[in-house]
Amino acid sequence: MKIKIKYFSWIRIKLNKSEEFLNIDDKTNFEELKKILISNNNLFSEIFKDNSIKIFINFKEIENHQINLSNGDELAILPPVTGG
Amino acid sequence: MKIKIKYFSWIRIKLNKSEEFLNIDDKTNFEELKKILISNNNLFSEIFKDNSIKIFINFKEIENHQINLSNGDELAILPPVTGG
Amino acid sequence: MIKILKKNFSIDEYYEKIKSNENGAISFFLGTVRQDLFDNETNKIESIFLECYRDLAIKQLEQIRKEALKTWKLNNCLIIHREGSINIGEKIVLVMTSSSHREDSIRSNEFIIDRLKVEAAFWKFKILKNQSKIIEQKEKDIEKSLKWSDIVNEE
Amino acid sequence: MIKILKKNFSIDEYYEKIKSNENGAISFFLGTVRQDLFDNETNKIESIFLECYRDLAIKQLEQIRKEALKTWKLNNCLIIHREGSINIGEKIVLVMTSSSHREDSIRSNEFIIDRLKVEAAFWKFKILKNQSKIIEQKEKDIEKSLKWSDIVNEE
Repeated sequence: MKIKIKYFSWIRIKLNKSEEFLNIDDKTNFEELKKILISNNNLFSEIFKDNSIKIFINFKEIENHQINLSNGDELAILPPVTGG
Repeated sequence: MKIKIKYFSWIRIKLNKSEEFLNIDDKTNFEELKKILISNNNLFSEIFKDNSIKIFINFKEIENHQINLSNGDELAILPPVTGG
Repeated sequence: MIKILKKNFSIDEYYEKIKSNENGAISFFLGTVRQDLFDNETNKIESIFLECYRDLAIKQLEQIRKEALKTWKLNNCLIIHREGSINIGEKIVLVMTSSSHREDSIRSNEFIIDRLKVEAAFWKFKILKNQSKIIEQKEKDIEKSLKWSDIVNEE
Repeated sequence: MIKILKKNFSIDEYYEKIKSNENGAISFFLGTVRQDLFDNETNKIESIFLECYRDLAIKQLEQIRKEALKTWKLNNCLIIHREGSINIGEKIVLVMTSSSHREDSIRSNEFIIDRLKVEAAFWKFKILKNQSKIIEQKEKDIEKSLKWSDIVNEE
């Protein structure tokens, strides 16, 4: 299945991309996706240790990283926001 | 000496005038002026008993009614305000 | 800047007067004429009339403005108030406060409108077909104004 | 109404959208780009850049708006937020809340800007000569947002 991941702020800058599409196995959960991302780029180990960073799947913040992903999901990795 | 008195809100309506000029003796104080006003119109006895009404002389609120008046003074009798 | 106006006005026009590269936060409070009832459950007011002791009101608004500038870190502060006949929906009062950080603009703005309501020499009347009716001062407005006494640098 | 705009805008234009005979009080909070320092005591920023996760930000602003409407008696509520490149002095965000009585418009307005600052998917950068620098989230802003938790009807 195919998922989309969006990157913002310093993560976007350090990865030098604002989004990417990944082909992953069906029934991959988010915990497993984290391992794939870390193996691709070690920056992700830093990102996933940072408590200030929030994970959104389909515009909803997730707390439980065991959540199963689905084809077409839009993930987003969000550093602390500074709007207004 | 000559003083000016300005009336507002319900006082203006009941007196049917927004201001008047009075010729009074030199060295008249405000307490004495109150007696003159009451003798002219009994509405003033009601006004001067009403704690919500404020007296201003030359744009400053007065607390001490023994204050001496001077020629050209502008007095104002103000019911509770409702701006904004 | 303090202004007492007979005519309706635009917000942008007065915003231009406090616009500055030092501003990060600008708070506005706008009071308008609500379609209120005149005397019972059926008759609606047509307009309001604002009586004003102009020379005193200007001094009082200047005093409130001065206290705001002494208490909070403000770049500027404007108070615009109407007088005379005002139609339903029109602006009565506009308070603008500008600062670097929002805490100052927000707090000072609320202080100014709370004080102005019970301290500045304006009197409101409801109008319906040449009849006029005094709008009474509210106890709640007096309480709101008093709660600032411990916070504000009064003279 | 929620809007995310690329261009500067007028206050009067959006005030017209919430104007109503039911309004007695309208509160506005306007955030603008302050002439800040880039990296030391001499270099001043030229502009800011606002990155935005648009689809999420709209949902988040709608959620904040919904909570405000549930907690206070409001006639309307508008949130306008810029994205992209914004020059010094230009508007970043405008929050408008309208109600019959000022308590509701003032409180809800402060709630919205406090929440928006730490909850909506926007990221600010200072810009100077093709260099950009992230503006960090402030601890104080998190505290301000948290203080509303006991007051607001969250979902």
